[in-house]
Amino acid sequence: MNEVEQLSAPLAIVVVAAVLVVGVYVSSVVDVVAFRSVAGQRLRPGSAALHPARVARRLSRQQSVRTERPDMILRVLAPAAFLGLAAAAVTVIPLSPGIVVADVRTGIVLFGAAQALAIVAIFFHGWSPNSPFALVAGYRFVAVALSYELLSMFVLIAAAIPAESLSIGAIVESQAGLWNVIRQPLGLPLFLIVSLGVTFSGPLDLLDSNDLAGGGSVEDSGMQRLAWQTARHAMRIAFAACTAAVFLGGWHGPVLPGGLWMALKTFAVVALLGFLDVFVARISAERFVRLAWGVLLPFAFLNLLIAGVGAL
Amino acid sequence: MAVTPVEVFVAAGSDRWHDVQALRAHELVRLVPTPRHATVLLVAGTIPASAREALDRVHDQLPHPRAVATWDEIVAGNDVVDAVASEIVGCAHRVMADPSTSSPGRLADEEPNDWRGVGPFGQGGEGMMGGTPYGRAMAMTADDRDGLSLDRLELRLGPFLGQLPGGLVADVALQGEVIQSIEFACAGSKSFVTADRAVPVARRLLWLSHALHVQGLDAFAVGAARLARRSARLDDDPGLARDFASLRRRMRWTGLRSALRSVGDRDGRDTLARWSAHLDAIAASLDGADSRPVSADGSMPITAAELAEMITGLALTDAVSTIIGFDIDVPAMTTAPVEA
Amino acid sequence: MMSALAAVLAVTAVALTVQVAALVRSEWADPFVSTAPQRVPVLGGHEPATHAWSRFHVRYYPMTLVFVAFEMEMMFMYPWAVVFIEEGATALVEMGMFLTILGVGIVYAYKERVFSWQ
Amino acid sequence: MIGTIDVAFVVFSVAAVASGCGVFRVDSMIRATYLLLASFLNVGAILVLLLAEYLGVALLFMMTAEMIVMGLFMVMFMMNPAGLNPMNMVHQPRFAAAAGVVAAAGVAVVAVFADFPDAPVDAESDTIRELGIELLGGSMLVFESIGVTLMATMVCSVILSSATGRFGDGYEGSVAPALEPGGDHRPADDLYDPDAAMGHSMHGMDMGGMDHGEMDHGEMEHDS
Repeated sequence: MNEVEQLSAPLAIVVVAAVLVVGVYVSSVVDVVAFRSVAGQRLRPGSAALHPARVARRLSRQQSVRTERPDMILRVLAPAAFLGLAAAAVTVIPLSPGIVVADVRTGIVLFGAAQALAIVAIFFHGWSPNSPFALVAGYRFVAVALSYELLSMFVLIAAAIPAESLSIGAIVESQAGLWNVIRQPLGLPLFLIVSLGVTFSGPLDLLDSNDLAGGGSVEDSGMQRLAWQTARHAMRIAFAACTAAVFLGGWHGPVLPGGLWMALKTFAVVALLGFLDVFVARISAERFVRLAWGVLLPFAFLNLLIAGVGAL
Repeated sequence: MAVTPVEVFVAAGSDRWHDVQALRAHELVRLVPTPRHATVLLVAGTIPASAREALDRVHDQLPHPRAVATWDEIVAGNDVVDAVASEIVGCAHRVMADPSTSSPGRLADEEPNDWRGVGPFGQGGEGMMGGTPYGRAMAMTADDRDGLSLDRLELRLGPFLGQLPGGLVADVALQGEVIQSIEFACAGSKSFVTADRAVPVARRLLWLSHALHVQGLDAFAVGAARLARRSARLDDDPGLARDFASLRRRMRWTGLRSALRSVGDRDGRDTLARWSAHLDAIAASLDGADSRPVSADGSMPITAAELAEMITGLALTDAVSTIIGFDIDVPAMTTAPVEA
Repeated sequence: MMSALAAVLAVTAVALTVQVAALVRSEWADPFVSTAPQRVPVLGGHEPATHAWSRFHVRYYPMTLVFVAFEMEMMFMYPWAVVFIEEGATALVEMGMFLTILGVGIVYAYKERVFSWQ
Repeated sequence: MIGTIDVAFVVFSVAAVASGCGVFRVDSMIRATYLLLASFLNVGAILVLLLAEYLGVALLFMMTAEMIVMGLFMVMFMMNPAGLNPMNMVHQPRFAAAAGVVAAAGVAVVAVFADFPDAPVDAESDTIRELGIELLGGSMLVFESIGVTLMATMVCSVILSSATGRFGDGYEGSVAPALEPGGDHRPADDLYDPDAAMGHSMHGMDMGGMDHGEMDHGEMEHDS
C-alpha cells in the first residue's frame, strides 16, 4: 500500500480550493458546451470558455431581491452549507497516489454524511424564501433524496467489500487489477443516478425546474443565484471525483501520472453528467420514488450480491 | 462579438405568446422561467386592463438593473425575431453599462397589510395563527381526501408564468403539492378550447418548443423553435421535414415518453398520446409540402371545466404537463377590453 | 486520524465561511433596496393571499417512515463490508438473511402502495 | 496540561448544549429541528474525539436522515410551523426544569463518583473491523433479531400511516373509536371532521383568520 501522508490543514485548504475553483469553472463550461451542442448552436471555444466568468460578473452586480419575510439565516446558510459539504466530500477522495487531503478510515461514511447533510442544505434553499413554488420544489426534492440515499449507501458499501476498508483510498488500491466498473457493473449506473439526484439535473431536475418557474431558485437573483450555482457545480465535482475513484480505478492507469488519470476520469464523468442534464427529460418525483424503491433498490441488492460473490 | 445570452422574462398576451417562443432559437437571448433571473422584461401582445396590475408586479419583481422591451413597438425589417433580439440585447447592454437607468418600480411601495408595530409582538400577528404577521395572513386548514386536515395554499397563478400559456389565469388550492381544486379564470369567458382548428405548422412547432422547455429539455426547445422559424418563412424548405424527423428521433432518447405516459388520462388518452398527435400533425403537414395549416386530428377540444376536472387531484408538476399537453388557445384575454 | 478529520473540518469551515461572507457582503453592499411589490413571491403577476409557510401536506410521509426503519440497518452494513472477505460465506449468509427479512418489509410496503403519493 | 483535543472537546460540548437550548428558544419548527441536528452533529464530533470514529461519523449520517424526516412531520402537524407569530415552545416549564436538573445531577454524580474501567483505546486499532467480527460472531443473534424488529417497525408504520393500500381507501369499512371507554363506536363519518373542514374552507381567498386569532394562546402551546 502506498504511504499516505496527511496534509496539514492550511495545505489541505489550498488543495481543495484549487480543485474546486478549477472544477467549478470547468463544470460550468461543460454545461455551456453540452447545451449548445445538443441545441445545434455554433460552438465558439473562446465564448464558451469565458461564459462562466461573464455570468459571474453580471450576477455579482445584480440586485439580490429579498422576498417577503424570508428566513434570512437559512437563506444564506443554504448555498454556504452546500458548498461546504461539497468541499468536505472532496477531502476524502484520493487525488493521486499518496495524496488525499484527508485519509479518513471512514471515508465512505463521511462522504455519505456529507451527502445526507446536503439534502438539508437543499431543503433550506426551498424553504427559506417563503415562496410557494420554492416550497413545493424543496419538499419534492426531499422525497427524491430519501429514495436515492439508500442506493448511494448500498453502492458504496458494495465497493468497500473487496477493499476490506471504508477508506476511499483503500477502495482505489483494491482496483489495481480490475476496476469496480467491471467487477460490480451495476454500481456505476446506480451511482450516476445518485449524482444526478444530488445535483438535481437531467431526469431528477426536480428542484430548480422549469415546471415550477424555477422551483427552489424561483426567488434567487444576483449573488444568491451565483452562490447556489457555484455550490451545485462543486457538488457535481465531488460526485464525479468519487465516481472516478470508486468505480473507474481512481488514479490507476498506464503511462500518464496518477493525478492526471484522476483528473481525466473526473472530467469524463463531469462531461457525462453535463450531457445527461441537457439530454434527459425530467420525470415526476412520484415516479422516481416508485422506481427507486421498486426497481433500483432490488438492483442495488443484486449489485451487493455480485460484489459479495465476486469477493469470495 | 462573443457575448453571453441576455436573460429575458416574457410577459405575453395570448395573441403573441406563441410568436415569442421563437426567441428560443436565438443565440443571444435566453428565455428564463422566472422574472428574478431576467435582465429584460419583454412585453408582447395585447395586455388587457385586467392584467395591467399583474404586468406591473412582474415588472417590479425583476432585479435591478432591469430594462423593458415591447415586442409590438419594435420596427421589424425582414425578420421580427432578429429585430426583437437585437433590441433586447441593446437595452440590456445600455442598462448594464449604466445601472442608474434601471427601470424604476411601477407599483406603489406599500405593504399588503399594515403590520409594523401592530399586535403584542409588533409583527402584525396575534395569537398562534391570527393577524397578518409581516403583512400576510397564514394559511388555514381544510379537509383533505385522506382525512388529514392540513393547511391549504390558495394561489392565483398566471397570467405571466414561464410554464403556463400566456394569459392563462388559474385559481389553485394546494395541499402539499397536490391540487385540491382549480378554476381557470380567463377574463370574461369561462371556456376555452384547445387549438383543434387548423393552425399553421409554425405555431405547432412553437408550442412544441415551449412544451419541451417545461419538460426540462431546453436544448431541444431551441431546435424546435429554429424549425418553427424556418417553417414560418414563405419559401419552401425541403430539408424541414427531414430535420423535424431527426429532432423527433432524438427526442425518443430523452425519456420523454416515460415521463409523459399515463399523465393526465382522459378517455383512454394520456399526455403522451396528445404529444404524439401534435407531432404526427406537424410531420404530416411538413411531408405534404403545400398544405401548411394542420388540423390536429385526435387532439380533442376541451373546455376549461373539463380540464379543471382532469387535473384536480394531480401533483402540480403533472398538472402543468397535462395543461401543456393541450395546445391551449387562451382567446379570452384578447377579447377583454384593452386599455388605451 | 485526528489530523485528517481536523483537515475535513477546516476545509468545510473555510468553504462555508467564504460563501457566507460573499452573500452577506452582497446583502450589505447592494445599492438597490427591495420594495414591497418587488418582494412579493413569484406567481405570475398576482399576490398570494397567505404566507407560503404552512402545515405542508407531505404526500410521501409513509415512505419516510419506511426509510427511517430501513436506514438504521445500514449502520450494520459498513462494519460487515469491512470483514466480508475475512469471514467469507458466513458474512454472505448472515447479511443475506438480514436483508431478506428487511426486503419482506419493503415488498409489503410496495404492495400497500406506500411509495405512491397519498 | 491542556491539549488541542481538550479545547476541541470544550468547543463541541458548548456548541452541543447551546444549540440544544436553541431548540426551545426559536419559533420556527424548521429552525428547531435543525438546531437539534446541530446539537447531534456536535455530539458526533465529541464521539470522534473519544476515538469512537465510526460511531461518531455514523451518528452524523443517521441523525441527519432522521432529523430530515422529523422536520417534515414537525411542519406538517404543528400550528404556525414557521413561527411567524412568536410562541412558547416549552410545555410544563416548571416540571421540565425540575426533571432536567434531577437528570443532570444524576449524570453528574455518575460521572464524578463511578469507577470507570481504565482501558485506553489505541488510536490505531481498527475498531470497525472488530465491530464487524463481533456482529457476525458473538452478536449474530442480536443482529438478526434487529432485522426482524426493523421489519416489524416498517410493517407497523405502513399500517398506521398509509391512507391507501392494496384494497383501496384505508378508511373503507373503518369505524371511529368510541368517545368513552366501553361506549359505542361512532359512525364512520366521524373519521373526518367535516365541521372543522367546512369552517376553514369558507374563508376562501380572503383568509379572514381573525377567528383563529382568538384561540387561546395557552391552549396552543406545543412541546417539540
